[in-house]
Amino acid sequence: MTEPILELKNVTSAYGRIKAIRDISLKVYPGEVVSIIGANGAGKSTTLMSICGVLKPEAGEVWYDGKRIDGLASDLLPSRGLCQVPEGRRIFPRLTVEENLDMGAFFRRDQANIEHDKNRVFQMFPILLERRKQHGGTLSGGEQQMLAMGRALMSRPRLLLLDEPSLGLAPLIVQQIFRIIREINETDGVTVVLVEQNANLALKSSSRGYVLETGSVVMEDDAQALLANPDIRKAYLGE
Amino acid sequence: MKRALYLLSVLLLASFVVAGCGKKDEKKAEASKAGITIGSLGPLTGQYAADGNDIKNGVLAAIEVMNPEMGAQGPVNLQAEDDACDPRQAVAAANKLINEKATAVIGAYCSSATIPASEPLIAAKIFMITPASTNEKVTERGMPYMFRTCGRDDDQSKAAVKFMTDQLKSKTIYIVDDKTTYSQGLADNIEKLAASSGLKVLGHEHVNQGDKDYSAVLTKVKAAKPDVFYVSLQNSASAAPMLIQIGRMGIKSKILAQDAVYHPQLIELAKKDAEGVFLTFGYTDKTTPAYQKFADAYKKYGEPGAYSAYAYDSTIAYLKAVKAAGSTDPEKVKAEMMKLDFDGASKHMKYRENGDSGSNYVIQVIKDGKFTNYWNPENGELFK
Amino acid sequence: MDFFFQQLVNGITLGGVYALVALGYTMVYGIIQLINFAHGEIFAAGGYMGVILISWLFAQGYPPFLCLGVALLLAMGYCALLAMALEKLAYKPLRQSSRLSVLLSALGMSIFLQNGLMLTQGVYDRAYPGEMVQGGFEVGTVMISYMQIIIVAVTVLLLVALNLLVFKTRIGKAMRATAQDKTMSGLVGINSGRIISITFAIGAALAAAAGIMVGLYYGSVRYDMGFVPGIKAFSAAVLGGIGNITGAMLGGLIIGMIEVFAAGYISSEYKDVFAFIILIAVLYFMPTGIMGENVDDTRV
Amino acid sequence: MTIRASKLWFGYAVAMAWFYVLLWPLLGIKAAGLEFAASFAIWSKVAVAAAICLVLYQVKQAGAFNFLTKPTERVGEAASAAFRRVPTWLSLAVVLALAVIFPLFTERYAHDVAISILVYIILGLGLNIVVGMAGLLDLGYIAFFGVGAYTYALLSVHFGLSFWLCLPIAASFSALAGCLIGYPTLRMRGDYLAIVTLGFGEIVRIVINNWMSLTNGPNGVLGIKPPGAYWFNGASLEHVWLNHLEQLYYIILALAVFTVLAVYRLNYSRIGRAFEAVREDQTAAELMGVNTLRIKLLAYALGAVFGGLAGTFFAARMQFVSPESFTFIESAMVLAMVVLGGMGSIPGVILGAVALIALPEVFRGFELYRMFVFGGVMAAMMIFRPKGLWPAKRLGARSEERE
Repeated sequence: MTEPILELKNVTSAYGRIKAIRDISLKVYPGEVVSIIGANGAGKSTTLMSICGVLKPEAGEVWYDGKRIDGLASDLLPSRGLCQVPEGRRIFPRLTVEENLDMGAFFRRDQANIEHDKNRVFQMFPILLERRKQHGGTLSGGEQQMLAMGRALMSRPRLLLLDEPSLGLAPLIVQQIFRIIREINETDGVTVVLVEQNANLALKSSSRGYVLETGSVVMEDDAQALLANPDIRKAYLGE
Repeated sequence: MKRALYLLSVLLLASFVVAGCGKKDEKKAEASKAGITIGSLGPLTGQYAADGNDIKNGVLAAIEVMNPEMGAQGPVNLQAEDDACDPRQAVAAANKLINEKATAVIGAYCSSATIPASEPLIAAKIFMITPASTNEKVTERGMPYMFRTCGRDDDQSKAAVKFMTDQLKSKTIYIVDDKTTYSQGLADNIEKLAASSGLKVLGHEHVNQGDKDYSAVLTKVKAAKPDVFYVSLQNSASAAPMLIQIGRMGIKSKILAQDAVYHPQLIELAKKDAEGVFLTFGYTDKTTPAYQKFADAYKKYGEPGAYSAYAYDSTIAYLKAVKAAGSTDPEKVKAEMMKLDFDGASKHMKYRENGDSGSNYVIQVIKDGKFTNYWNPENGELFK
Repeated sequence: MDFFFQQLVNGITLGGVYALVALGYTMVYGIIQLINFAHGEIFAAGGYMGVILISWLFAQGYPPFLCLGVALLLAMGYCALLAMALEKLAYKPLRQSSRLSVLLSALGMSIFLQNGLMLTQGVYDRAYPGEMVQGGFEVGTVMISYMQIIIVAVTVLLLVALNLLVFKTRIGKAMRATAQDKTMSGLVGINSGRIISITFAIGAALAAAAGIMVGLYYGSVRYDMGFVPGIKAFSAAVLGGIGNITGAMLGGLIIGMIEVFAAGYISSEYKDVFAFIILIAVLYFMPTGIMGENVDDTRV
Repeated sequence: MTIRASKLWFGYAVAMAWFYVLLWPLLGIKAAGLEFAASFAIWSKVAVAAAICLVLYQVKQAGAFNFLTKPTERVGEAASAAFRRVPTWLSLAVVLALAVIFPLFTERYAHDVAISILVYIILGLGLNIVVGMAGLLDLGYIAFFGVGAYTYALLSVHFGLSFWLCLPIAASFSALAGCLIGYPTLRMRGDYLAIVTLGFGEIVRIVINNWMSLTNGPNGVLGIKPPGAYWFNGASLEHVWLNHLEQLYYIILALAVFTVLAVYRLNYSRIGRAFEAVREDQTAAELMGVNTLRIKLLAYALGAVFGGLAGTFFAARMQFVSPESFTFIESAMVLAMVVLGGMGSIPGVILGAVALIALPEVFRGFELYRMFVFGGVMAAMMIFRPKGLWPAKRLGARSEERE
């Protein structure tokens, strides 16, 4: 198999004295959709923040695209194609929709391609075109999620980290979001890491999955296998 | 670990303070054996720092002149303290000077610092000679060792009003002050005197210290069209922007100011807007040998400020008295101080019973970028 | 009525200066929630740079307006560098600490800079070369000096430029994004440290311009000249809704007007009391200032 | 290691170049022409000093000083262990005893500084109630000090009331002023509160400065009586004025001890916990049934009481008050003591007061450089000890800080 695009080697991160994740190791290969599932407080978001340099790991290494990136400032990563849509969307509330999208392409200088990508995002999420002059803060939750994903796509990512894209959204919108996740994975070849509490939905859209419990990886398998695993079904799929 | 560190740091700090005092005391103990310590008190920092430095430099110049003459009593040392024109710091500095065994203090500048600082100083039988605080109260509290080399506000206001009625023949006047013990005291005196001498007071406005924008007040003055606009501000730095804005507004009234704004920098800052401004100031004959001696000694500190010569004379007076008394014993020096009678740089030096040395205010005018004597209230004649 | 118009002219001039200084407070506050006490000292440094550069250029025999323009630009650049150094040295190490710690650090730097100016420039006022801008004209009996025109013109020019910068350019958008969410702006590739630095620089450049204007208008500068306008401008920034650019402009104008009209019609001794009472009254009824932060997006 | 070192020196080079660019225009551009000597002289001194610091730092990082630091560390640890074994009451007693005998072996000037420190300790502890405990930023605290001082000054001069009687009167006046100031600010949060309190502080000062008929304006009030006492001189009770520095020292020491005890008790009382609740999360406190409006008013009033007490003493000690003692910079100083010492911590505030009053006095030798050095040291202390010299044990962020 090819080299992994993202690899975590025994990463430990902490908030102050409290260790949020311990000794996490995982691999993501190009073109995959990988889910990380787990309960509240299992350390899923912490893992993503540790990858993106928002949180500096206390121990362990993060490798991306053949280079070590732990300890790098978070703002250096988007230009290398590593992009995150964090939990709670984090739209810039007092920037317009269009400005929010511009921010996604902040490090890019190729104006023509940016315009092209913006049009593509508008095609993907027509509602954003309608609301392009509106402030990000005035959008509904679903629209904000679309905007957050659109903003991430503006950086032409090669690896997209999605944190709880379904949180607090109506089922119909969740379906739409997941359809688009699959679309960007399949047509653009973007590798996706999906963090979800909605394990069922996440595993169905992905090829592989990791299960986190109290800050450690407890299981790792093909998505189908995980879906079939009785323990998982009991713990995360409500059976 | 941490607590111990803190404890250590506290002890260190405490010992720092104690040691700091102790060391100084030793040093001064030696110094008092070897000579005389004079303190100077004035604002070396803050808004009035310029004036405080003038005083300090005046004292320095005097010490330099007197040192060779002091013989076995010398040398004379200066301990310059900063009061920032703040009463609290003035009292602290006074106490420090008492500690340092100063026998006389030249200062302070602001009347509001001089008055509280004088309490501990006089109680410790230390001479306090103010070269700059013109408020009447300074010498009217029955303090035996309090002296004043400059004039008094009540005399100054008399000269100013006399000038307005007799020389300028004006009918109306507008007064502005910036509310310090000194500037407002003077302005109030003017207002009272003006009313009784037939001058009509069109308005009396107050501005705040440190203000630079006087446009609102000046608009009022312009509308009132007084014959004379009396400007009583604490120092030249406040007066310069006032004059500039007067010029810019096109106010045609004659302008009369007082001694606090006397400073070379007034002309330097206000430039042509300072031309033709009258001010009351203690008469100083700059042609006397005493003044020349002062000017030579002061040269290295720049142009003398309003109170440099008074500070210089205050120091000279004290040192002369010490020399005559043969010791720094307060009683003996006081007796000699009262006997002093000599020509100082600023004026003829002779102290009265209450510590005042008399006022000799004249009217000066700023002409061709210079302060020039203009009119003498004593005889009502113009200077030649 | 003339009296009124004359005061209006005075108020606009003073308000313009406050607005320029207030912008620095508001921009820095918007981006790192710090009341930058040292901002008044940057303003004073600008005034000094003005007097130093103009005296020098003037002595070389350049025409007055060229001197003024060059000095303005250079002083703005100087203060931008000064503010960036200040930020790196005294504020950046405290980014993770409590806001009061940074506030105190700012206070310390304010004392430090003020006394640094005193030590290098002396305690005396420094005069601007007086022949720079003279005279004025009268409309009816209302006197308008050329200096006032220059102040208002420069102020308006800078405000327009700032608005364009903040709302139309890439950097401006990044500044607003950083102010709104530092973590997220990092995740889209914005180097927030650099943006904060730029914000300080821009605020300082505006303050420097204000310092020169004030120096020219009142004829002189002094090392402690930053303190009072600093407090007034800070009040103006809060009045307008701190963090909000339009608010700071508005607040500056309002504080300038109140001061002049209170002095003109009521009492010049109590003019600051009126300014503060109106400030408190406005905040009592609109606890987040006139253009409170929820109202629109001009928060940097 | 070497990479870090080269980065360090690169930073040094940039910083020094930057410093020169900032320094040179101030000293080198003269109307007469450009010159470099003066600025270069200063610059080279700073550059050398910084280089030495950097080298020392590197050497220390490399562990070359371990032979020195290790033993001192061990000694320090041993000392702290020994210190921990000493019961708190004993160490407090020692500190108190030192404070009591302090005037016996020091001079007048030291008494004066010590009195100033004790006044500011009371002020700091008072402000600490507002800022440290209740988390309300107050930039106009010195106003209460002024109210207390003027209350006693006027009562003493016009009605001849005694110091001891005026202490509670001035304290209640200040408390009243605290409520007046507190009321309109209750709806505001964070920095809006800061500017409003600053405004109130300025209003109080300007009113004192301009209300001639009551306060004598900028001239100040003269002739305030020092504290009096009855002294048994063998035959009868005799009234004496306590105006010697030692006597004043003991009065203010007693007041300070009273303040420390009061604030300590307050800290662990129900009200203290309510303050804490308001500080940590106002909304949650409200939901838990804390009347936040009343608690905030109480914080202002209590803080003001101590300001008033300190003010009364200040007036009696100076025998003179004028508005210049109550400017904004004084408020900032008191706030600096609280933050520098460690918010919410009583020993911290005491330490802060000692540091901020003693430092300028220690630096008096620097003359003109005094405030320059002081400002720099203040910023440096914040940078190296952002939580304060002696941080409080339980203290979270102010509620506005988490957004």
